[in-house]
Amino acid sequence: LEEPLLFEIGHIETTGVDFDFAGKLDLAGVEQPQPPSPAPSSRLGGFERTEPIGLPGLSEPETVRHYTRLSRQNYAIDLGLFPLGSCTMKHNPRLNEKIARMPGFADVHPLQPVDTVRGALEVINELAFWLIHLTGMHGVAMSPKAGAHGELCGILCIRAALEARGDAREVILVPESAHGTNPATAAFAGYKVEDIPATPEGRVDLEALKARLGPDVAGVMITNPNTCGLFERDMKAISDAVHEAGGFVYCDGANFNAIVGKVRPGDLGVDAMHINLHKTFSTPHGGGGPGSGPVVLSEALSPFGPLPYTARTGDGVVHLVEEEDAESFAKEHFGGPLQHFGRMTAFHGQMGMFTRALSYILSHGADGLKQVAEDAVLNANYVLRSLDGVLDAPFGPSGPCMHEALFSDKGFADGLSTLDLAKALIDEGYHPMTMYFPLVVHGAMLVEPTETESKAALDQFIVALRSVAERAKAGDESLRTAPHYAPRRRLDETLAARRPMLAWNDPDLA
Amino acid sequence: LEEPLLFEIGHIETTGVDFDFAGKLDLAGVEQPQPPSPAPSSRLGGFERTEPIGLPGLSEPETVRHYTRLSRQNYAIDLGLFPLGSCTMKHNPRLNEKIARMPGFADVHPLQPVDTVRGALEVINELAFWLIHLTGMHGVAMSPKAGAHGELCGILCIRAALEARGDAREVILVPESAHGTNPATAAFAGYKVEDIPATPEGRVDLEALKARLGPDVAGVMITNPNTCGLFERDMKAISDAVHEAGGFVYCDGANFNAIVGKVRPGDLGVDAMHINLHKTFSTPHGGGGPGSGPVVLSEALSPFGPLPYTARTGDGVVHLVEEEDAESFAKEHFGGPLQHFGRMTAFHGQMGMFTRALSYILSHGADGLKQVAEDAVLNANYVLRSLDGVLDAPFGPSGPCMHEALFSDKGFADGLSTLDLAKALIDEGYHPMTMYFPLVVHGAMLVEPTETESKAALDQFIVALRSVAERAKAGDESLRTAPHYAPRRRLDETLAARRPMLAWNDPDLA
Amino acid sequence: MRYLPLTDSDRSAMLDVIGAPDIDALFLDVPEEARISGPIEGLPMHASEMAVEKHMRRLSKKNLAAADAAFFLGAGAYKHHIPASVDHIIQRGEFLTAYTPYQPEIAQGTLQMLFEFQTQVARLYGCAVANASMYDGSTACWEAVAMASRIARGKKRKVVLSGALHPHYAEVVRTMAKFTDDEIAGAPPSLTAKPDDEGLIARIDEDTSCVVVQYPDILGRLPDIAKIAEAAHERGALLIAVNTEPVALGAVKSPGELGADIVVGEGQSIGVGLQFGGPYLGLFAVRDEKHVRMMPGRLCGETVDAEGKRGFVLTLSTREQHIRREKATSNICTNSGLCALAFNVHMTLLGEKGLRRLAMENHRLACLAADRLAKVPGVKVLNDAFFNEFTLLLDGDARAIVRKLTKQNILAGVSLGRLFPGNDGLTNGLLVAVTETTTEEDVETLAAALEEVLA
Amino acid sequence: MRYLPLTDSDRSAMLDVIGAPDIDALFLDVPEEARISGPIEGLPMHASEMAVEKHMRRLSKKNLAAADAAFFLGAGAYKHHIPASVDHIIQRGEFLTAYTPYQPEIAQGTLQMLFEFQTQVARLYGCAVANASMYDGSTACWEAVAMASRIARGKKRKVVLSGALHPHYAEVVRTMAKFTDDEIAGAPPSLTAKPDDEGLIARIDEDTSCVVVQYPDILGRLPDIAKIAEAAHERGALLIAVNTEPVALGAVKSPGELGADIVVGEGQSIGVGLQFGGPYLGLFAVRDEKHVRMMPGRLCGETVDAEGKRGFVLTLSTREQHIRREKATSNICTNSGLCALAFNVHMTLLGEKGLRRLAMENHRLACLAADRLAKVPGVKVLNDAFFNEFTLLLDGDARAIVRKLTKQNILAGVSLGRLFPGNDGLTNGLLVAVTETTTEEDVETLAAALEEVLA
Repeated sequence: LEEPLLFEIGHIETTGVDFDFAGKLDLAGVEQPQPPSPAPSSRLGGFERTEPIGLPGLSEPETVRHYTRLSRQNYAIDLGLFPLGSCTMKHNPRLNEKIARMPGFADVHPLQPVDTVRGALEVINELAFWLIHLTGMHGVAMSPKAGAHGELCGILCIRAALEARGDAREVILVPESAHGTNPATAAFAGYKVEDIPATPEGRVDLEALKARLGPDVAGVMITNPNTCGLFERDMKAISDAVHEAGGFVYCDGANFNAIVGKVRPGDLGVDAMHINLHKTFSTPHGGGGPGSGPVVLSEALSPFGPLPYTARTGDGVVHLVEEEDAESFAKEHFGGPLQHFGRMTAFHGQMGMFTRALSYILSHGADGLKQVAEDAVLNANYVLRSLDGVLDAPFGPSGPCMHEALFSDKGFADGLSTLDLAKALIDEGYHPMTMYFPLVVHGAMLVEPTETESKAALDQFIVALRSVAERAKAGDESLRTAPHYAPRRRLDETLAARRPMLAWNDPDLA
Repeated sequence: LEEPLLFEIGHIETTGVDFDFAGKLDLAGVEQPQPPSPAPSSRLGGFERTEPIGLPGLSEPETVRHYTRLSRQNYAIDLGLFPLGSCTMKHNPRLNEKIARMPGFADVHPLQPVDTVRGALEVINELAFWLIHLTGMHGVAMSPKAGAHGELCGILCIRAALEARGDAREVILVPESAHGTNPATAAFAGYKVEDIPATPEGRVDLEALKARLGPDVAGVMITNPNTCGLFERDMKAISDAVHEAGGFVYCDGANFNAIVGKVRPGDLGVDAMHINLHKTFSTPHGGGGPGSGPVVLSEALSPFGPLPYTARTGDGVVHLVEEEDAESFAKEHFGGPLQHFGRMTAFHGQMGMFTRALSYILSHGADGLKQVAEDAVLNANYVLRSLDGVLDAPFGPSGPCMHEALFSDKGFADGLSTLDLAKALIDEGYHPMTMYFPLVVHGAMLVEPTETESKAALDQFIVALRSVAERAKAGDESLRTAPHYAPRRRLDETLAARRPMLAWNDPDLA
Repeated sequence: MRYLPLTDSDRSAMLDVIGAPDIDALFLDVPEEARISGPIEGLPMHASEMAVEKHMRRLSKKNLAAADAAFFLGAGAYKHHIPASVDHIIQRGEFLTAYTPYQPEIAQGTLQMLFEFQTQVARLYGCAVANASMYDGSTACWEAVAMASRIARGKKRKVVLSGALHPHYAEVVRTMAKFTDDEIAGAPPSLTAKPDDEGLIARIDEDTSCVVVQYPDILGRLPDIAKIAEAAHERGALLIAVNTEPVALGAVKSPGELGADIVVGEGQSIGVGLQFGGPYLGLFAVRDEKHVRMMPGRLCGETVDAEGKRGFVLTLSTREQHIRREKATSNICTNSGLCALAFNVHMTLLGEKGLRRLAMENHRLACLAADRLAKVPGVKVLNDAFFNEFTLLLDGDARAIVRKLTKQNILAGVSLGRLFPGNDGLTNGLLVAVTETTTEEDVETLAAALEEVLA
Repeated sequence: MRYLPLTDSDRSAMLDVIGAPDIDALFLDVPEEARISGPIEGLPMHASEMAVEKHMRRLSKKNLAAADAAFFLGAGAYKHHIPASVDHIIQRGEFLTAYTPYQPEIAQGTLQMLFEFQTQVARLYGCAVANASMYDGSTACWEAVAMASRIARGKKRKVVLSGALHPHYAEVVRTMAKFTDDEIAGAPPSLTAKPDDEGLIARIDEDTSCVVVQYPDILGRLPDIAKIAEAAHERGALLIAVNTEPVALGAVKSPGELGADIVVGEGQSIGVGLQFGGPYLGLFAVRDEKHVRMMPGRLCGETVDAEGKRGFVLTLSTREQHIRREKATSNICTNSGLCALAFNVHMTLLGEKGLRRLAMENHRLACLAADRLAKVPGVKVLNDAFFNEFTLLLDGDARAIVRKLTKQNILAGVSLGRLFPGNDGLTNGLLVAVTETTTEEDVETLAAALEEVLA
């Protein structure tokens, strides 16, 4: 069933809200409320709107139906396994949704006097405490709004630290298998980006890295576990080499899900790492956000983190430190000037995600969080090995994978591609895996089942994947036109980019 | 996509809940909670369970997915127009869901001391006030749990009132066009049931009724607006005649939606009428309940209503009157013995529905409620007239209908039935209308669009209905096997009744 | 009005199609003298969401929510923790806003859920078949009595009620029996450490259609169902077992297993919540399949569709009143579909393992509480055995003491005085329920307060 | 663990398939000295829903919720009533638990929603094209400055900020500019009845890539966007208009209509709620289509599928960093999808009619409040014109007064001292916001308390 656009069914004269009393309804059976006080004349300074805006409305019944019907054209974790590698589509606990909506969290203004938001500050500080604890780091910047924002924050910390010691370095090294966000971030922070190659077994080439290090290198950005699904065995050696050369180590924490509770990045010499709360800590993806990207920092970088931040002093009180008191607070409590690099956003970060992530951590606890990593890795290896002989796993010989299994398109019949297989998977009732990433593998397919899938769900998925893989190898031409049973057939993305239609225009007016 | 049964995917060893601390989690960063106090030895008196129960569990991710997927096999108002006549499938406001979940309503025990539930009692009393006000009656029994329970309550009031005057009458008269619940209710209350015929124009035959009245007739049960979708013009005359003969008038209030704010049953001489809160007052149907069926009562019947009830005294306090104080309360405040007929249920009725219904009444208010009836009737007449010449409307010549439009299968090609048309409507994306009811019309189709449908939604529905009606008249054989595009094809109801399988049995054990 | 989609121009256009000059022309059949013109008198005009929400919040805040008190009430309604995902699922529009599944092709979601629910209830109760739910425990209890009457075909008219049956349930049975001429035999409970099973058995005779016994009973004790069943069956009577706390059945044997013929009860503990008494969830099951066609309420059954695929339908509806009219097996039309879903989801989350652990946690905490409270001077624990609810005998009128403790935000339990008004021998009894939501601090709070008030 | 479906027997069976002796064998690549064995130290073991909920509720209750106070805070975050259906819809699993719509065939729900959202934002802002949202208003503001730099191709490096731009927004721009070598010209606002448009214009020169002006500004005043736009355009600079209260645009002309080139802002007022500052919703639009390919963030566009049916896709993603790597137009990957949905739904419920009435109700109440507060001795209203927020000048340090009123559950507003620390000239200023949620009683409460504290 097709659902028209709001603009095709709404009316300028329709509204799904009522405005009648200023929040008063006095009953005792029979009393009529007072009519509202008369409006004084407008004080809009002559800027009153005169022209129509063009915003159609719907009544509540129509609204609920419109969006309910729209929603049913989406795939979601609640409907089935979502094997998108590097995206960690795990279950979103419903308890966390309930908690985020408690009035003391949802209905508090960011600029309320701190005495009226002590609980909110405690949430931030408690989450900060556990993030530091789980990563073995020294400090954390909580305000970054998403993973990429966190990356930027980490790189800016590095830059600020280097500047503070008068060391103007210009280059950030990024391995081939890095997330695409990494080079973009480094460039945004004003750095030149240079690639470091991968070894044939899918890890950073330590020797090549060492060879490139020097006084112009501000740091490296590394993803660990990397995008080939492998743990960087040489991480400590890499860190040591970078530190020795006077640089810093940034670790992309998008894949922290694989190692939480098993190894602490701080123990491997990492200086900064962002944590995607919507991945490891399961805040809902929501069709593309909001995210939240706190950045844990080493002792060397901690003084340079952005404002505002929270800190618990010896008396147990959690403080909110902003521009005004950053200097004096640092002097009093940390015994030195705090060299923050500034502010990355208005207000204090993604409170709505903090409450959910903290609930997630407390729910899983010391045993559960470790189990998260173990089950995530177990599930990925189970998928990897169950497809032995069906799909090519280029790094299969390198040993067990971490939380994602990487396959290539080797052996597909001529003219059939990873894209075709992915779209055929839709017809089997699944969201496709990540495609063509990492770039180091031809026609890459990156499958991340996550720990919240049951063995039965994996078995069913493996059957489906095996079936489409065999069809791809056998040259089944129907794959080329898949999906056949989705709400839409393949969409013309070229047309969309060539002649962008980015807003609805009334065809009657065209 | 098929969804297996819980029993096919769950495990006895799996659970989606954790039990670890008795509600305590003390953090301040690092404190471990105390292990729970040791269990004393069981005091179950030797009745300990020893055998397995056979209840498989699912983890939370599996549970959410199982039910999300199941839900998508349902049709619902949130997905589209639901034209079930006599069922009043209108929009359920989401505000009311929010209100019903406020802790002061959702988390209160029915036997708390009354001083701790004053607000709950006020809700019941306020709703009672408005129900009485809207119907022009004298009292109301709030505790009946659903419409049929309310009918029973009303008839028991009549019986109690007759018994109180020592008048043992044995017969309840029920017109042909009554809801099926009416005769069942009268029989349950120990009455003999006799039918009263309808006139050719679809109303109660007043003369036939008058002719049957006599000292053995306890009362009549009448549905107004009736199930032919027509208002009983002679209602007042009927009431007068019944009263004159010493009987009482029960009115089935299922169709109150058509007349709320337009006419008060009390003004037409009704003695008792149940109100389906899930119909006129829009509490959600929930796939078959819960309902709520308060019964408004005339002055003559009010003293006989069941316990418990609420009453506001002159000092503004709302009292809860139960077995214990019913006698004394009646004496003190109503100046006479209260002759309640007993208790129909534990506790005080459907509180969760009361909060929603009261919110509905206050939201609509004096203008909105009247508009409800007007728009409901307008929508029904629009459907009726838009199908002129397409579907036969047997009572179309009787004038405008009320909130539902009645059609017959006249003109359908041989061998095609109302059932076939209804199932074909499923393929058009709609829930079928009520079929084969009322019995007075051949192959009856009763369409109730309700007031919460837009004109655009009606127009779309009319196109679909017109199309299937024309196919039924043209003899399109494909109707016979409809639906073709639903989650299931026609289901074998005969098989289900002949060999009932009413619980899952493990086929491996069979 | 935010809930009414028609605009004024829609309305005129539609009146034109209908050929009516105005809306009132459609109400011509309503006698003019009775027709109301203009807005309804006395009722305020329509109100914004914000206004209604504020008004209702004000009323809500006039109640003491269970979570804000040290809470010990039971007596047929229990406070349990309900997982957040239960409410998430029952708010799915496809469940919340669906109708009774009369069109099975587009109602498999509700139907499969009901089939799962029936199976869960049947297993929990140790029965062959359960129905798709009833209004609540008390009406289910009455329906069971009526069913036993039907089975006895009017030849036996006596119903023997245990004195320790929930008094509201007994009252419902008595009320309804007034109109069906069944004879009800019952008496208030005696304050003994064990239920008086022998006394109950002694009241069963050849004219008895059924015996109704609660398990655990209203004082928290555990009657010997097997023994009573045997005695009833010897005299040709059916045994109806009533359970008001399904969590108990995670710890003790099921009534069906012990020989009860019809098992009914309240399902509110699993998934539904307190809600000031409603909506609740009536559970109804029969041990033997042979009684299925005598059962009240809806039944969902498995079948196949035209292509042979498994599917579910409402079945045996020839028993129902909308078809059978005056010959129906019950007066019930609407059931408690959404509450059945909540039960189904919560029970699925629990599973056997979770239910057993939940039950043992309830029992463990109840034992600790009983031991602690027994130490308070002036307090005696009546029960020999119990699950999560027991009776205290206080040195004083329990009802007055409960009221007093309310002022300290302690909801101490249900006094027998409130449950059995007019029975002077019971006024010192206080029924105390303890669940997994009760903390040891709550128990300490209650103990300390009792100590003070009884000193 | 309730969130982990594998059972121990599943785990062994899976290890068998993998051919690993135990789980740790899968973590072989993690150096043994760094590998943690056993549960994580210091963290409590897993906790029940009930335990976590209680803990979080305790923390929640340590905050004063806006609904429990007489509430007057604004300054970039506004308390508005959000219809209950908005939250219902965003909790639909199909929206809540979906990923970024990279597979458009099974993501039309999110994509069509984004297309509707983009259209709504563009129209509200008087622009041709809006993107699919950004993190919040402050980061959107910085992205606009960066976009202006890109358009100027590094030839113009000066950014002129209005002194009455939200100080946090200005701070974000300054922070980021440090790393891109843009020069930022700005100054604290002066406490005048009208904004100093002339002073701002005077600071625009030929090296200026863009001018950033807030409308209404941080003191609630309305700058003359048209005049500033003209001046900027004359010097080859772009005008960036920032709006932090979208409801205002139901009452006043849109920045696009008045000539702003890029319009950005905070969308939190519509559908999102206060949430202690996040997640919020960055809105971003350009007046002229020619700038589309320079825009940051995601864009959803209309296209057709293989059968010619209309559909929607993410488009122009060659601008995005996951494709362009170091040449991307922004660092943004995740946006605020779910908040955009909330905005989209709330705006749909409002419609033009509702938005205008909402705006006029805000303005009406704000006018009444300003008049009432002006009557308090020691209080002066700064603004000539305003929408729903205005600045009071108090006889005293506003910050201390705000703290004092907190104790009476009055959240009196945002002091300029907190917003602009270190600016002694501003310490008496108090920013007061009034919305449809403000009652006349709230205003009376504030007026009375101010009267007392200033006496």
